[in-house]
Amino acid sequence: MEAGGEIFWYLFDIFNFWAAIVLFIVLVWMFHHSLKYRSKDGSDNNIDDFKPGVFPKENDDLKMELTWTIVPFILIVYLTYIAWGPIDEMWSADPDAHEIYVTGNQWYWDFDCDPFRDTENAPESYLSMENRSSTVFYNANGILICEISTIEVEGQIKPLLRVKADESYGFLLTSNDVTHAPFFLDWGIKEDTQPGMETRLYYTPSMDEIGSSLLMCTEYCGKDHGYMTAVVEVFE
Amino acid sequence: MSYGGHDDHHHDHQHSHWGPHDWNHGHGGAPHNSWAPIMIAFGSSLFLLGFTKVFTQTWDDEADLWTYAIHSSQIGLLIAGLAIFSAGLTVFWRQDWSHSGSFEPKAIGTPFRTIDIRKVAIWMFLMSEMMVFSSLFSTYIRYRTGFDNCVTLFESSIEPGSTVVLEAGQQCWLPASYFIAEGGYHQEHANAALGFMPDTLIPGAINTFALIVSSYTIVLALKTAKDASLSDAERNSKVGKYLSITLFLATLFLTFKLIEWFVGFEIGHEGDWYYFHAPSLSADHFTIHESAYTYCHSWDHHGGADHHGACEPGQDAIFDIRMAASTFYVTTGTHGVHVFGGMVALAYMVLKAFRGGYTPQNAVSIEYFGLYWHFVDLVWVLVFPAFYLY
Amino acid sequence: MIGSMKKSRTLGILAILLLAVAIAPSAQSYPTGISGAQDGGCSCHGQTPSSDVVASLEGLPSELEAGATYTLNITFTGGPSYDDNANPAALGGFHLWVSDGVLAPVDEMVQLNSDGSVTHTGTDKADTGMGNDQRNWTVEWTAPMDGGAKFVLHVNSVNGDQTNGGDMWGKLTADVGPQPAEQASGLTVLASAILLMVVITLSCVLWVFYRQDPGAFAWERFWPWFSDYITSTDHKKVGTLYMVNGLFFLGVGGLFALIFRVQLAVPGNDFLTQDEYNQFFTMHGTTMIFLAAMPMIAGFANWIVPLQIGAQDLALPRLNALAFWLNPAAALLLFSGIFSGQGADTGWTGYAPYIVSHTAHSGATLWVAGQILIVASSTISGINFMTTFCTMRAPGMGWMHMPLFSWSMLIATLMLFISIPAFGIGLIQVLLDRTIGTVFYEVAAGGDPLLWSHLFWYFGHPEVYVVVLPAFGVISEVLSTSARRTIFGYKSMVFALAGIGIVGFIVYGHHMFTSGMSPVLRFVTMLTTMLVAVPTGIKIFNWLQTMHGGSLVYRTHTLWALGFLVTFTLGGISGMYFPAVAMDLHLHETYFVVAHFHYVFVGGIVFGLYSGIYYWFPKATGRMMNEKIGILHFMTGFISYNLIFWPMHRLGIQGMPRRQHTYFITTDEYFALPPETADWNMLITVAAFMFFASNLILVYNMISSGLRGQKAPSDPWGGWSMEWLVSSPPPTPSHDPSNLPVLEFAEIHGDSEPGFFGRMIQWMMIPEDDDGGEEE
Amino acid sequence: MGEHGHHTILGFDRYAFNFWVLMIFTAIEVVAVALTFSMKGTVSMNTVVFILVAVGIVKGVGIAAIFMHLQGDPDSRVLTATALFPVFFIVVMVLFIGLTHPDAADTLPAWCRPGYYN
Repeated sequence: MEAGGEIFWYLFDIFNFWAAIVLFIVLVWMFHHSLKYRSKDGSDNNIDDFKPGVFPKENDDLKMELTWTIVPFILIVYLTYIAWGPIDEMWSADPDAHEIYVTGNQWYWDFDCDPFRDTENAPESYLSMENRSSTVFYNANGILICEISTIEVEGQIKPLLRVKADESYGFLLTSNDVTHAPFFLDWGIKEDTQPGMETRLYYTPSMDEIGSSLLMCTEYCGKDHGYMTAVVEVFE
Repeated sequence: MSYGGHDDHHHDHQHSHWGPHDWNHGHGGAPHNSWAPIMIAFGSSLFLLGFTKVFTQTWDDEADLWTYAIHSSQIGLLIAGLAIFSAGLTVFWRQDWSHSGSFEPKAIGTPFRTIDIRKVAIWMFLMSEMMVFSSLFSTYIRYRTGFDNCVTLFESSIEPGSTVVLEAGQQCWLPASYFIAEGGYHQEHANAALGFMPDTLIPGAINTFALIVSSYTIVLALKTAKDASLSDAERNSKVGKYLSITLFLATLFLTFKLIEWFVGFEIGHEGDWYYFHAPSLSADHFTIHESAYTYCHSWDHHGGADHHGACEPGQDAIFDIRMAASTFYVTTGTHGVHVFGGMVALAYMVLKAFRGGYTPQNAVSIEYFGLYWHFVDLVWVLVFPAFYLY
Repeated sequence: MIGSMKKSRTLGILAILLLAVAIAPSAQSYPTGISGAQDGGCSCHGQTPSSDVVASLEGLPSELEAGATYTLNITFTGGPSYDDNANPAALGGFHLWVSDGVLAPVDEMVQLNSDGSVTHTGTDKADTGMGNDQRNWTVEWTAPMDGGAKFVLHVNSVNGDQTNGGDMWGKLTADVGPQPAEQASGLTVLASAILLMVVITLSCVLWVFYRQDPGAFAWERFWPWFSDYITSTDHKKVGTLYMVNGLFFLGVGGLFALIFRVQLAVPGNDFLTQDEYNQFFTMHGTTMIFLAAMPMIAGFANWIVPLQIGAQDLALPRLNALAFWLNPAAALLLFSGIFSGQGADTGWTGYAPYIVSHTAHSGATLWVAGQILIVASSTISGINFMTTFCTMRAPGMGWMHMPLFSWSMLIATLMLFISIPAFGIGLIQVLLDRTIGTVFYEVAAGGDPLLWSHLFWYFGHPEVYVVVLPAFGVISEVLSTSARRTIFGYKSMVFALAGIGIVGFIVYGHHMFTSGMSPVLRFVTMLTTMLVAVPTGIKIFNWLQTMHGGSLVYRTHTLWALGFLVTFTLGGISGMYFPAVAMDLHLHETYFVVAHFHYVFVGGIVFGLYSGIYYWFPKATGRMMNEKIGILHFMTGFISYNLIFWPMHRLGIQGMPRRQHTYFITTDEYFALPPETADWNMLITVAAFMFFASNLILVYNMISSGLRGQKAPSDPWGGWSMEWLVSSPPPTPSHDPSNLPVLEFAEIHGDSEPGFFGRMIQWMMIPEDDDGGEEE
Repeated sequence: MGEHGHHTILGFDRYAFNFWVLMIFTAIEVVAVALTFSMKGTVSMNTVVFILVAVGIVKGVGIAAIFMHLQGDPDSRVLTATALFPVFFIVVMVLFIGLTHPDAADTLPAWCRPGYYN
């Protein structure tokens, strides 16, 4: 499995392409000019007649300067447009998403599969279900949607969050103490959990993303920040 | 070695067109050395170290709370820091003492051509001060717009049948104006002796006028110092007097501020009844630690027009008003610190004025202090309505 | 005869100083930091320990066996607790600390705390353990391999009413085995650390003084020479102090980096504890930005700006000295936490609410206090430089004739002193939160954690430009002089600087895309951030085009400038990945970010400043630097630098987060980061040592060239700006105030009408009475 | 520069004139607030805020223009420009810090989304 989601790699490839072109231009330009226009014998050829205390003669070309103002600007507009496109996908709420509560604590993650944890008026179909709990959740058709258990990573017991591929999930994030940020490594998304407020992340893991990946804390939160991990498993 | 001062008598027979003493002392020589910078720097460092040691909170694990305490035994560091800082400042001003205005450096080039360099510098300083107070006001606006007003919150939570549904300790914004500008109506035993404004507003109102008057006296001091038609003795005494009044008004300002924060006042005692009566903000429980403020929506008016009785049943709630208090105290406190800084500078200027230090040639020094002082007044023009009245 | 006596006395003094250096660090650090956590006790059960509650700790041996495990019984008697099966809450709890060895719980009544102490279960609200309802507990303790240990035991006796009222607690301390010498208090540690710093610095200073003229060395001449430096208000001497301060802390920051690179070299490493690691990366960032980069830039500005714009000194020399001295004073506060083992562990960004939480080290308070002094220093020097630029340019030097280094310093100073008050106010709020208990960032009182991020980044992003723009200026000067060509597009360079200066203020939200900030602001800053690339691009292309038609002379400073072009272009390009939100969500807070900003900070700023050091060293010291050693420095530095930071891009894309104590790679047993992560990290660590070593070459070169280098002429490189007018080293005052230089022009322009801005400025200015020679 | 004292406004000394204007406007300020509670219900809070802002501007301009010599001196114009220089940065700060509030990303309004323009 490779880190980063589909959108990330789509944009990354486009940006890499243009970055390579810009870098290529700069390097060729630099090496060409610095070698071609070098002082062949190492002596000082005062081409523009520099004299201390004398403002030297001008060296500019409006057309060239405008070129490398306007052309990069067009490239920037294009890249901004490209980068703007996926915003709908990244930053939209899906009303049908299965909600999972994620709570950051110093220094462990707390998941809760029960989307009606904080509400009294859950739909009847859910209330009547026998297996309703905070660690496992079946949808109305009895299909397993979310399960929480534990897994051992390097001698430490970590939470394991299991979610189903091709199901839409909404993560409701908050924190009990300081700022944390769950980083879903393979999906390439993260959002801070802030104490006293709720932030949200929406994601639909695809069939390609079946397998395990790490979830790490990516907002510095104190002593055991580096050990605040969990494992996310996408199943079929 | 001689601290500061750097031999004042030199100046009497040095004739360079270069600058006040801060600057360069003519003959193309090196600028003056000074012990002031290193003393001021390490003095402030020690002061801050002392401050953090005196005011140290400890975390109470089981109660999940900070415990606040003042460790007064640690105050030595703080005082030592202040002492070194003050000594540095003294050295600094000692070097300026003999500045007669004869070497005032002027700007060259666009855009400040022929303006005194010191004047440009003070305006640059005021630019950064503008950003300081903008930051404080941004904080204020962010929190003010982000919080519910306690009164509105209370009113919106009264259900039919007059039962209040509010959790104890709910966070909301009880503005300082609730205690100050509307104090006559909201506070128990509060009073409005003048008839049109509550007694609690009196210190703030006096302060506003005090600052405006002091702004006026400082320009009068400048005007007088520039007046070449006066005799030296007359001018010295008048400038000194105007500066002293300014200093007095600044002191008045801080005194009333402390009265309003911590002391309160009761005047015209007659049995249990006071003609002027204003409890301090801390006595009214408007403090940065007030996480459980007992708010009363309406008082039971059995005790007469100016005398509230008990809170009417079902009309009280417990609110966490710490944020409003923190914002209020820190913003007005920062302004107060600026006033205090001005007072220290004024003390030096008063001393210098009575010793005949200000002449039409160097009267601009008063103008440059005045620019700062007016700025402090200007900030109060914004702070007063935002924190005291609204 | 007299000479040798002087020499032996000198050696004697040096020996005493060395002895002092050896003795000073023997003061030990205070384990619980600045405010002793254990001294507070269980104050929730009453403020002071009660003598009614008697704790006992059984099972400690009289003779300690190294490494053996002992079973300890903890009991207590007295106090309000009573036996009642119906109300088991009416018993008590305990907390046991030990200075050495390992404590372990035996049953579920006892739990291990993160600091290695043990306590009863049931303290955590989420924990339903019943350990709080006991009167005796059992724990195991494994003795250390050498030395003894000190136990501190607190027991609570509770009356079972579920509140803290009426409860009591007792305290017991016990020593086993050989005890270390009495531990020093935080203040003693601070004092000895200061002493150590003073002693080391003084011996270096003494050595420098001695080397200047070994034959004529006399103690009586030392103090006047020394006090002249520390009280100096001359811009050149203050500039030297700034540079020494900056280079010293560059080394300190580098040492921090080396130490935690060792920690990160292999996965799962425990070379450093989490606490140490967190303090070290925090202090690395703080030191590098505030105590190394900014003082070095201020050092350059101090040295060069007055010389370059043809002024005799800065506008306010005494305030200039004050701005400098606030730096070491702030360093004292920033580092004093480290000395007591409780240094700031907040990251250089010091995000709220962690910085106001009790889990942050107590040293964070002093860190905040130190930063406040840094803010004061920057404000003062900002005012000073702004005034200097606006009022003291030499006659004839209009705005559009200022050398580009001065222009870049002007824009940088402007950005700094406009933005830094926001940071200062944020710091004051945090300081008051941590000391007197205001609630700006206290979430329980409705505090908004993002307010700090806003105030910080309102300053923090312009700050990035503040440090990088001067490097731009250096590169402009160096490339132009080395290529023997006027800088290409001088005007567009200036407009690009100003553009960066203005746009730089409205982009800071890109640091907070994932923070829960207002979505509209995220969108707005995404657009504006992209925009910054345009002026930066203009600058890079102008630099490249400057070489066209020139005659590039290869010197060490030219090489660093060309190296800068490569690395800064890379750093600039990788910066373009962040405003694209979809990419930022993956890359934020990973090593990709670390790679990006080190490409900008090191590849941009430090390379620029190195170039500047080689370029202006002859001017400052009057001696040329050794070119051969310089080229060696460039080659080793450039290669090892790229070896460090280029792989970090890869690590970031693989998702290795920054600021983490360690990392794990995937094995057969468990799933984690890809295995190649470990190889890259090892490479980075090795390269980091090489890079550090390469900087020692620079230091050696500076010292040896400063002492023995060739004498430098006044204009060794053939530059045009006014610093090359004066002798090397420059006289004092730098330009004769009674005969200021007048800028001349190689091309005489006709009396062209001033443009719109020119007319506007003319309208604003005081009308000119005297000669009409003023440009613009 | 410097002939500050010689200007007059409406025949009064400019400093004295400004001083009395400031005193009167401050009195208006205090009275406006006093009215809100002594005539509860008749004066709305919005009116009061409007009065406070208007009075604040008048007072601020008075202090800056006359006491701080931003009007009438030869250097007034250039110093006014200096004083107004930070306005852009202050506006940015108040807009970005003072008037935004944290929220979840999915509340991004439609006009910020590419779909809105299709």
